Amino acid sequence: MSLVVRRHIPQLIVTVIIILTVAFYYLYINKGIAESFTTADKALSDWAVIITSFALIVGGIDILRFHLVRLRKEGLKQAPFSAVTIGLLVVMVFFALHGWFLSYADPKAGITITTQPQFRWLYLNVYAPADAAMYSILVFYIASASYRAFRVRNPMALLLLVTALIVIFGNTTIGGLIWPGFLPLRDWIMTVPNTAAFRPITIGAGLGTIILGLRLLTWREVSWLGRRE
Amino acid sequence: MTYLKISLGVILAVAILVLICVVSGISWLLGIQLYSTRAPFSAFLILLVLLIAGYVFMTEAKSGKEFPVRKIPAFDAIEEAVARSVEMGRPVHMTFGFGTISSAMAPQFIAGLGVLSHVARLCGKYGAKLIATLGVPEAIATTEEIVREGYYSSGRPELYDPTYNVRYLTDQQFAYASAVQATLIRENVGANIVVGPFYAESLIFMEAGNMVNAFQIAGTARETQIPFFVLVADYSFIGEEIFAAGALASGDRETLASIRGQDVGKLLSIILIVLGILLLLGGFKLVDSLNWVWKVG
Amino acid sequence: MISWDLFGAWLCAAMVVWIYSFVYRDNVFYKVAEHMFVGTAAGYSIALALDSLNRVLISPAVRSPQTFLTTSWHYLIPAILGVLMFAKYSRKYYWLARYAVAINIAVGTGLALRTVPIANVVRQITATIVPLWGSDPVKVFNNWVLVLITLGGLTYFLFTIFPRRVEGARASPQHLVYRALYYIGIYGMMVGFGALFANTIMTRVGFLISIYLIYIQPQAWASIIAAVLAAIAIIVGILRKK
Amino acid sequence: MSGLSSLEKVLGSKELLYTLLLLSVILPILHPLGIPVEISQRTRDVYGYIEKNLRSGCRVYIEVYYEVAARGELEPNLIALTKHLFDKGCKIVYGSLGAFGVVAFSLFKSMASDLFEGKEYGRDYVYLGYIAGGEAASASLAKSIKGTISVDNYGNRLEDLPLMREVDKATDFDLVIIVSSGTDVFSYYVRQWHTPYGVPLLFAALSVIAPSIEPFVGAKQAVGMLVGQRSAAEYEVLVGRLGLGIASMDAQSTSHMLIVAFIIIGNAIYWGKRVSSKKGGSK
Repeated sequence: MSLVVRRHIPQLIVTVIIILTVAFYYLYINKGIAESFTTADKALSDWAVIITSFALIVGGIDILRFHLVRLRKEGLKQAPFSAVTIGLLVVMVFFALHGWFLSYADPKAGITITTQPQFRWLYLNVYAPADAAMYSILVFYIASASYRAFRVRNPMALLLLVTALIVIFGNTTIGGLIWPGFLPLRDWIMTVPNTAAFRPITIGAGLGTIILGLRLLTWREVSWLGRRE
Repeated sequence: MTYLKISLGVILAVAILVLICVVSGISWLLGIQLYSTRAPFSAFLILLVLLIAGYVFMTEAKSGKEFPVRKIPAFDAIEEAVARSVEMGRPVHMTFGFGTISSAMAPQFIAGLGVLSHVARLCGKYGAKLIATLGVPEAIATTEEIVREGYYSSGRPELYDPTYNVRYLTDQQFAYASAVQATLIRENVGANIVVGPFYAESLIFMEAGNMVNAFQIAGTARETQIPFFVLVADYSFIGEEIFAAGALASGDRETLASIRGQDVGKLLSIILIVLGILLLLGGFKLVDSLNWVWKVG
Repeated sequence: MISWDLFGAWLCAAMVVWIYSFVYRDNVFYKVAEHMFVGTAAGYSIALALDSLNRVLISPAVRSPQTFLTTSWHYLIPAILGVLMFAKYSRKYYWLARYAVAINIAVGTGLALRTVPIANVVRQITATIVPLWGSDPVKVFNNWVLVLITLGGLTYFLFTIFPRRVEGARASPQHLVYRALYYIGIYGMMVGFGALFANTIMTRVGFLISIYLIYIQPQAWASIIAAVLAAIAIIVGILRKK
Repeated sequence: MSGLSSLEKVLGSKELLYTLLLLSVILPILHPLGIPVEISQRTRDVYGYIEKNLRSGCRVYIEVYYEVAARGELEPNLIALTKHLFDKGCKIVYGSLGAFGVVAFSLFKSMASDLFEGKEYGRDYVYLGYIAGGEAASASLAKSIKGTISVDNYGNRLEDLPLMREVDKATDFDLVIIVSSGTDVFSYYVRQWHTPYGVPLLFAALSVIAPSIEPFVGAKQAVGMLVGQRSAAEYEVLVGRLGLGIASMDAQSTSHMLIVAFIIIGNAIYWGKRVSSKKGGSK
């Protein structure tokens, strides 16, 4: 019995939902069924949104717990940093709740969870610059990665280097000063061999996805269940 | 004699395919709209053929047939990576991405979880410390269980500490990335295993791992990020190899047999491409047939 | 008098500089910025979660409870399953969390299985069926390259079905074709990887320029002070290690 | 041999590379080098299309859809296109299907304030602001702008704006320009504006996503496409307002050349060491 509720029912849920959503996507029985499928499909994605929301809240509590444990275990060296994370997390949630409260208490003010003024301030002045900075930190990494990656160790690496250099010179104006042919050559590489190179990968990824779906359907893919009872 | 050995599953599978073809044919003749106009009919047929082919191989494997699989070097390297980290006394890091699992990226997350369970078992076997970071809120519980299972099944329950081993670092892409890169450096990891759907953060992980000279194994099926993994990591899974890795990790012969279905799909694609080009000689456009949407009247 | 706006602009510049400082070396200020980032991000995602719960579940239920109970009562099921996700903290009932995960995994995989056969397989195959002859030699050449690399790549990925070479025997023609396509595939893919890698440099530099214009340039002094602080922290860190 | 090793150590230390990289990006922005730009056929086609087909009094719709992080690549394109359209005497309606477009537009306006001098809001240009609803909103705008929203970004009623009395639906526009950092928006406009109403579309995209919208241009669903900073720089030369596009191209050139130099030196050291160690081995 315990195995049934612990493993079999969750796996059955997976199988049934996949079969229904995929089958009714491709099949057509009549207009009524197609319409009710569309509504059910919309409802199901709302279900997923609700579950994800709860998961995010669990995740927030996990982050809180993680930092509380570190605060206790690692002492003063880590404490100020963990306190910063915990503090900002709590403050953000507090402002969000305040905005939520206002959206019901005073709907005319037009303040909602994400538009609460203090919440916006924190978002715009802490989250947004950090987010943008992390994205653009890649410029440093791509420079040091190319320094190492384009080392000519074998013929294949030589091909790699030549391609990369053509693309680099084609992209920059200085390349056009050296040889005007770089730009059309770069365009050719990007449209012909580049497209061709990623096509088999795309097909393969699709096939891999389908076969993984099959393993889920036949209860062979069990890693998502966690422990093996 | 061999014909008699074909199992009931195979017969059933083929019967289903035949039945579907017959029903489709009859309904076409009768002018019944059986399939939706959302997708070309060929897509449905390809999906069906692959599912049935994979299923047939799985049942064949069950009845004892062997399918040798070519080596995937990156998969074999995982054990080496874990062993080396233990020798150096450094922890192993594994991550599989961020975002919600209820998106079309779900299969890649599952492949990542499959690799994670393999890594966790190896960490239990060698007594390595494992740090699994993630940004998938739904998978926190699963990840904890997988890591726990890895240590418990190899008789090392004392190594399991959920707040150390499993770290959820928000589902926001770059907050997750910034915390992962910091974890890699501060914990001085010896091996950095990165398998799942990744976006721009892929290179951040690779370079941060390189800063501490970690042994790096990476893989994704998201095309735009593959170059960074292939060119920077020590070993890489390219595209569909991550799905195969998930099957290899299960260590189960029947599960492994399913990846022969992927091969059927590739052969089918090759045949369709070659056939399509040859038919162009005769002026017949296979493309139109492949794009054909079931529409009566 | 320091206004909140000015303070915010300083904070923005400092956050950017401190995050960048990590590429040189991990330091106290990066650690502060990172922990601030994770804290706000975690708070932000909880807020987004509350927002979607409000939009899908709570607002309709509060605004018109009657219609909610008759038409959308089933939204209570995922809500209950969502609450059950907290069972992961329980030793005995940890498996209750799986029900919710099962639904999300199934929804995600279902979504993938719908789009993948069309977008990843059929569309790619039809795009590769191109004439390998014709009057325009450039086009013909391009088509040959396209088809050969695509077929080669597909061959490269074969896991179990391919002609094997028997030890000692001479390679069969099938095997030779297989090897040839295999190498075309891997070399073709390498060209693609090199091109994509190099092409990305441009976008990344573009992002750096944007960041510089938005956050650093308007607050030059704040950024310089932040950079000096980070530099001191890095030097102190190095000296301490020694 | 030890010389090579120590050189490798200096170059391999990422600190040097990162500092030089920062300088190579920032210095050209402060002091543009003015490396001449060769104008590609693609940009010339776009310029030629506007020159040939648009006359004074023509009406253009511009979708502003990018977040601030993509500003470096797309804003110069938007500025150069706006300059060209205003020079031709066109009237422009701006709109955003994404909430971040509002910030992007205000930054764009302050960066290109010289273009808007002498132009009257409401008569020569209008900014509709953020229109929520994604593809559905796009379809609804194509049917009727005034039926979709009633006020512009600044709270003015659309009926009070002279330009908005002239235009209402997709077919009222002579050209639609989409400046976007996402792929989806391009397909919205193709499906909702071009396919049903046949309005000519013009794309301005990030260089990373250009390949994915290339098919639309190939299928003649768009009259042309501007890609990233490179096209922006070329277009700035064509319309004669040198700005961030050109400066960015200089920064791109210097930073790319720096990376190339490091790659070449790295290879030279690698081979130098390999050759010298082989010699050492034979001794």
